[in-house]
Amino acid sequence: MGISPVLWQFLVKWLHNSALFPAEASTISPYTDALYFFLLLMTVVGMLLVCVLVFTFSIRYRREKHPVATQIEGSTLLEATWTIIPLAIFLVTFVWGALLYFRIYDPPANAMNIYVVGKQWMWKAEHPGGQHEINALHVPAGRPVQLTMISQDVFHSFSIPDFRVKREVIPGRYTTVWFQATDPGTYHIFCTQYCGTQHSGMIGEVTVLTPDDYEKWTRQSTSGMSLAQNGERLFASMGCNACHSGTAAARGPNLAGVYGSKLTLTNGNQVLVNDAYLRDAILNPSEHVTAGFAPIMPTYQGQISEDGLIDLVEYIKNLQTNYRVQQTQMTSESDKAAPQTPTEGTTETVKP
Amino acid sequence: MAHEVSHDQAHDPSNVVNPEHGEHHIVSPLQYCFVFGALLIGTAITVGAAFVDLPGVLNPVIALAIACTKAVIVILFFMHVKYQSRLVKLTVGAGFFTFIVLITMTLLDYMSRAWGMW
Amino acid sequence: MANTVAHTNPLDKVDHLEKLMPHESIINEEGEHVVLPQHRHHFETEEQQREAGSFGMWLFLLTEIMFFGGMFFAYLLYRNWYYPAFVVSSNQLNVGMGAANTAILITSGFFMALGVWAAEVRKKNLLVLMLILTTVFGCAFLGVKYFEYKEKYELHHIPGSSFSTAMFTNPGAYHLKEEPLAPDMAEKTQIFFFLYFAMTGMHALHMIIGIVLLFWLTWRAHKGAFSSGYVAPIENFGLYWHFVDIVWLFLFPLLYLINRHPVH
Amino acid sequence: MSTQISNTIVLLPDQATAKLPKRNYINNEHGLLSWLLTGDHKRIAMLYLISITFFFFIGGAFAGLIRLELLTPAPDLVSSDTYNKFFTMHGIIMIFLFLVPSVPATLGNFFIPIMIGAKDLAFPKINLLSWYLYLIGGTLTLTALVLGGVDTGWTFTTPLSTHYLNTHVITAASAIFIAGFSSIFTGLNFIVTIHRMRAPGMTWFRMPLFCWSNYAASILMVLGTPVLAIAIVLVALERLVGIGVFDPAKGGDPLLFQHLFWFYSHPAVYIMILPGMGVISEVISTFSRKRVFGYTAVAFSSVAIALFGFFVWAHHMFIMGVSNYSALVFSLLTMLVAVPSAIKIFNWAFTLQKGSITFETPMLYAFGFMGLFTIGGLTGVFLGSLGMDIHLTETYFIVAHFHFVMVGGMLMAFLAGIHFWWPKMTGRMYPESLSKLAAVTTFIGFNLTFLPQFILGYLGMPRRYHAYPQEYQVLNVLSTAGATVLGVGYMLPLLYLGWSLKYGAIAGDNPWQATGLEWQIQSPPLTENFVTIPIVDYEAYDYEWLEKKQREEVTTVG
Ligand code: HEA
Ligand code: HEA
Ligand code: HEC
Ligand code: CUA
Ligand SMILES: [Cu+2]
Repeated sequence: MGISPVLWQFLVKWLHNSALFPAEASTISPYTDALYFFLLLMTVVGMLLVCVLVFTFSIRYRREKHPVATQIEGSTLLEATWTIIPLAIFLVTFVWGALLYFRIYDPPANAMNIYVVGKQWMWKAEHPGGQHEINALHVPAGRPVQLTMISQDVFHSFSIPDFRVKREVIPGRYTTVWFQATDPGTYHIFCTQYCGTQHSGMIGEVTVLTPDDYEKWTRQSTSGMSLAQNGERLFASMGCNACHSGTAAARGPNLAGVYGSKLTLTNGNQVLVNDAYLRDAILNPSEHVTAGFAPIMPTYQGQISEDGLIDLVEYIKNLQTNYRVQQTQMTSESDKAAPQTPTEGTTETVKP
Repeated sequence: MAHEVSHDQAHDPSNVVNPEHGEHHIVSPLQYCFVFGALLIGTAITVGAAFVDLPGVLNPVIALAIACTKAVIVILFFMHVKYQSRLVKLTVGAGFFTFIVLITMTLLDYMSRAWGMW
Repeated sequence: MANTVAHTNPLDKVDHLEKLMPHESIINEEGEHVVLPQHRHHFETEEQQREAGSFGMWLFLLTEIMFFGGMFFAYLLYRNWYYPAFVVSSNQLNVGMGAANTAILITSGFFMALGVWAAEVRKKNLLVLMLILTTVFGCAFLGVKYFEYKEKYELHHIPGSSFSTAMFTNPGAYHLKEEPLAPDMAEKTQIFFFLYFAMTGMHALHMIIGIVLLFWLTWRAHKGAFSSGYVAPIENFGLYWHFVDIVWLFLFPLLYLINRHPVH
Repeated sequence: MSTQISNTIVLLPDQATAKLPKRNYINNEHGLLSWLLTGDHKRIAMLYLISITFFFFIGGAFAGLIRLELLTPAPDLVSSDTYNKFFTMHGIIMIFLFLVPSVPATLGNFFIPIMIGAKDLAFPKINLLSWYLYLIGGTLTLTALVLGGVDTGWTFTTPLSTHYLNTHVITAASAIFIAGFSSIFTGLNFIVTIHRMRAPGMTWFRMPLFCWSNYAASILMVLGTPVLAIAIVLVALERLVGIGVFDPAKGGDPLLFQHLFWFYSHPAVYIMILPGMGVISEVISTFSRKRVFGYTAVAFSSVAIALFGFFVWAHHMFIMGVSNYSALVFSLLTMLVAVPSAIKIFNWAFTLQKGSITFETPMLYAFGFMGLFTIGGLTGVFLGSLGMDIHLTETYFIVAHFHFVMVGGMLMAFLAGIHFWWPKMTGRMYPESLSKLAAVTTFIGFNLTFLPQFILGYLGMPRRYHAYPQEYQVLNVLSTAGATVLGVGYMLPLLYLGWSLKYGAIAGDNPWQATGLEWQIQSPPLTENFVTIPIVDYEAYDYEWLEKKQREEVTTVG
């Protein structure tokens, strides 16, 4: 960082306490702030330079002192100087910024995943364990957390200023962001992309808990069904298991262990199966037909909400063997607890 | 400042009333006929080529190549650019250049989205 | 550049500004003193005015390139994303009509070019004839387009609430030799037709504007406005008309001929 | 002239005997119709000046309302919908109806033909048409406003604008479409005029830099604006028919709209600054009596900005879902486009060196421009830097950035230009001390308004927020207070310039003793500008030539 840690601490704390600076509450923050201070320095120096030039010339060469101007054509050397030096500074900025960008957007492999669905005008967080939160997010301190986010309607943007992270939440596409919170406490969540009337009401709080507290919170607030379990019910009720039964005679491919594997498509392309791919395979199956299968899978566009899709994705992700599928088949045949499909525009409403 | 523009000054090399001007050239009707013929033939070839199964992406490439050729012919002869000043040629070039910028830079985004996570 | 400016006395000019403004004296190649009514006061020479006009027209065409360019890009993008849908919907377009229209438009452009020539060599009647032929072929193009649009209307291929993908999900029922599309892909045919209508519609709009202008030009040509060597309006309109042709030269292969291979 | 050195260069005729020229473009013809149907570029410029001033104050009123609402953290003044309409109307009006036409359509229209020694723009009727298009666009905007407003934000982000709003999007869209064509025609006219209508001897490198920068801006207008037009048409069609070109649920790509929109709107920010930079070149040179340092570099940097300006648009979409690869490319190119601006700033600074500087109002505004644009531009570099942009984008930091470049930059330049050329346009001087007061007021008010917003942005306050957390209030109050000062600062010129129309001192032909061709003719100019077309035998900013000329005049008269 170039600055001594003590000095850094002092600077940041002091700025923070005078309410001119956000808290540094994630592992990313110091990196972002370092670049920020560098850029501030650049601005101040550039500003001073321009001011000093303007003021000294204005004073020295004002009309009273210097009644007759000396005409000067220009100076290639000088001009080259102030072309190259700013260029060099800007290029440094570019490289530094790019490195920071990938630090912010490249999640570590061991990050725990939480799903976030944005819709006009609320944030829904869904933990794999089935904990649902609205306009709130509980995370443990000291552990990398990855958010897989999608919007149900328009562009939103998920921002936690104190963590210095932000990412657009896009309709029709999963985006991810990650952070590792350092200090327990509560911090703002903002929707920063203008998204209609209640845009400024689309705010929430992220609560960083100590690992122990987090453990406690997870246990207390579970709804009893994990996302995968919800997905399992959906898988049965939507009739997926009619084709994806995992048996040799099935019309659809076996989905066990498909997550993270490489599939070969009929057009010869190879694709990596990730969240985005699973989602797309359900909504637009004919756009990437797995080799060896006919494009018979119907589209589920408009029939499943984004939450439902997340459940399905989470379910398929966790399918390591066909055991669960076969189980589902039996429940669906016995037609016991036919789970209801979460559909759009259900009961949740926003409180203004 | 009150000077009169005289014949000579109008031809002074530093007179910039019309530095980029091109001679007014009249294209002969015969040449138009050739161009016309070429365009019709081009059309026939595109239609024909479309019904032939060519390997790879050759079909659209050929179609576009013919369309471009036809467009260039129209621009050069029907629109007289061949006989126009450098300025007009440059202007036409600038238009297509900007169009290419729009397309390539945007496609850069769409294509590289598939290249992987980062 | 044989034309020379012969200014009247500057002081004179200040006093009789209005009187002098519309006309300027010009000495033509034969040394005669002619007054060209079209010469605007703020141009030094007729030549300057002509070149300014044609340069201005070219700049306007630049904006047209970029205007259509946006749509061409949208087309390029979605064609790559939804290739199967684009193929089948493109196959529903009538290549015969499209090709005929291409020929018609080229012919129209050819007559326009001849018209410019006729104006340049000051053949008034020929010019009028050429302009009329240009108009006729332009109208013929629009006529053919009308029938194409009508067919699309009848097949429910006009994007919007009445759009139907039945033909693409179940081509057999419509005696088509296409492979059936999966329903999700079939939905995307609507994007093709949207772009088809947006692009050809925008093109047709330019044709209509052009034809209106043609009427006006023909009338003026008939009155003899372009028989004395003043051809700028004809030339500049010619540029516009050829540009509209060029747009079609790209629209035709891109929209009609995406994939016409005989179905195996 | 007395030998005693004064601290001003103002050279006014003897007020006791001075009279405005008997004939000039203002009194050449009479009656409203003679203005509404005029082909005279100077009259059209004045028409534009009146209309953009009108729209500036409407836009400013919305700014006032925005700031008033943000005085308190609670959403108390108006409802959310109304607030959203406020900033949308503020943005649309300020950008499309004020800043884009500001310098080019008024000062450019008035002075480009004169500066290059032409009698008019190449296409006077198209020039008039472009004013009418502007007016139609403006009227449609007001219509949208009266019918209930729009709340898309000036960026019209899809799918919000196409599928989720019931406000008058199509009306506003057509307004922008039409106003766009007005700016296309202005640009087209400038390019043709500069290429084709230069007086004998007026070579490219003898042109004032004002012409160069307007020329560069015109290229952007001609090539960029049509892409905005088509993007807007697609939004309107999508709203009408609902096909899904921009709707992901139907297979469209919402980002496609943004690509098309920013393909125009990034170059548009240079449309908004380049003409202002031209003004600054003129002003700095005149008031330091010195040719612009490195004329060629300044001229070419305008062209370079215009050229590179087409390659960086996706920096508005860094986190909006463009691929990381293209984010990298666009970030790099953004850094490159910033360099020519730096060149200009330093060249202006060095123009002062060894000059003979006086501090009339235009010069004060020009100094304001240099300082504020440097801050605004350098904070643009923050945003162009990928990792930094993640934290800063969509916050008040951006709001501060673009107000620094647009208000601190272009608006200051516009005011500099208006004051600088006011004597030429009207034949009368503005009151000097009052105008200096206004310049200082705007400078102070401006900084008070927008400096706190940088801090707010880094703290994380999102833009387009109707209500905000308590802890941001102090800075917001400062900002609102500043806006009040700023409002006063902008009202002042309106008043005293209006006053000066009747009571201002008679200016004479060349009160600043400037070298441009426009200063060598009477003020206000004749309808046809020049009695005879001048033959140019000196370079721009050649003060020695001017001195010689004036000496000769004195001897011939005396
Ligand atoms: C007049 C208008 C104008 C101008 C000139 C600029 C100029 C620049 N802008 Fe700005 N910008 C806007 C208007 C403008 N901008 C607007 C309106 C938005 C928001 C749109 C919206 O979302 O609503 C925006 C948003 C915006 C963004 C998007 C942010 C986001 O949405 O996340 C970015 C990102 O790169 C950016 C960058 C730049 C850069 C690099 C420049 C450069 O051109 C600046 C170059 C100038 C300098 C660099 C200063 C001079 C330099 C010196 C004096 C050298 C100093 C010395 C040393 C370095 C030693 N701008
Ligand atoms: C040329 C461009 C321009 C100009 C000149 C201005 C001028 C000003 N702007 Fe503007 N602004 C934009 C372009 C511009 N803005 C754009 C593009 C946006 C983004 C919109 C979007 O998000 O879509 C924006 C957004 C924007 C916001 C953010 C809103 C939000 O995100 O929620 C704010 C907030 O402070 C603001 C403030 C101001 C202020 C205080 C001024 C001051 O400089 C104005 C000072 C002038 C006056 C105050 C006028 C004087 C008039 C009177 C005194 C009349 C009195 C009448 C009444 C007050 C009723 N602007
Ligand atoms: C009519 C039979 C059918 C039904 C019902 C069906 N699928 Fe499929 N599915 C297929 C076939 C066949 C494929 C392989 C071809 C393809 O990719 O389109 C497939 C592929 C997939 C894939 C891509 C992975 C791979 O290995 O190719 C996923 C994920 C998937 N289905 C999930 C689901 C889900 C979730 C449901 C229920 C909501 C569902 N399917 C319902 C037939 C079906
Ligand atoms: Cu969601 Cu703003
Ligand atoms: Cu930009």
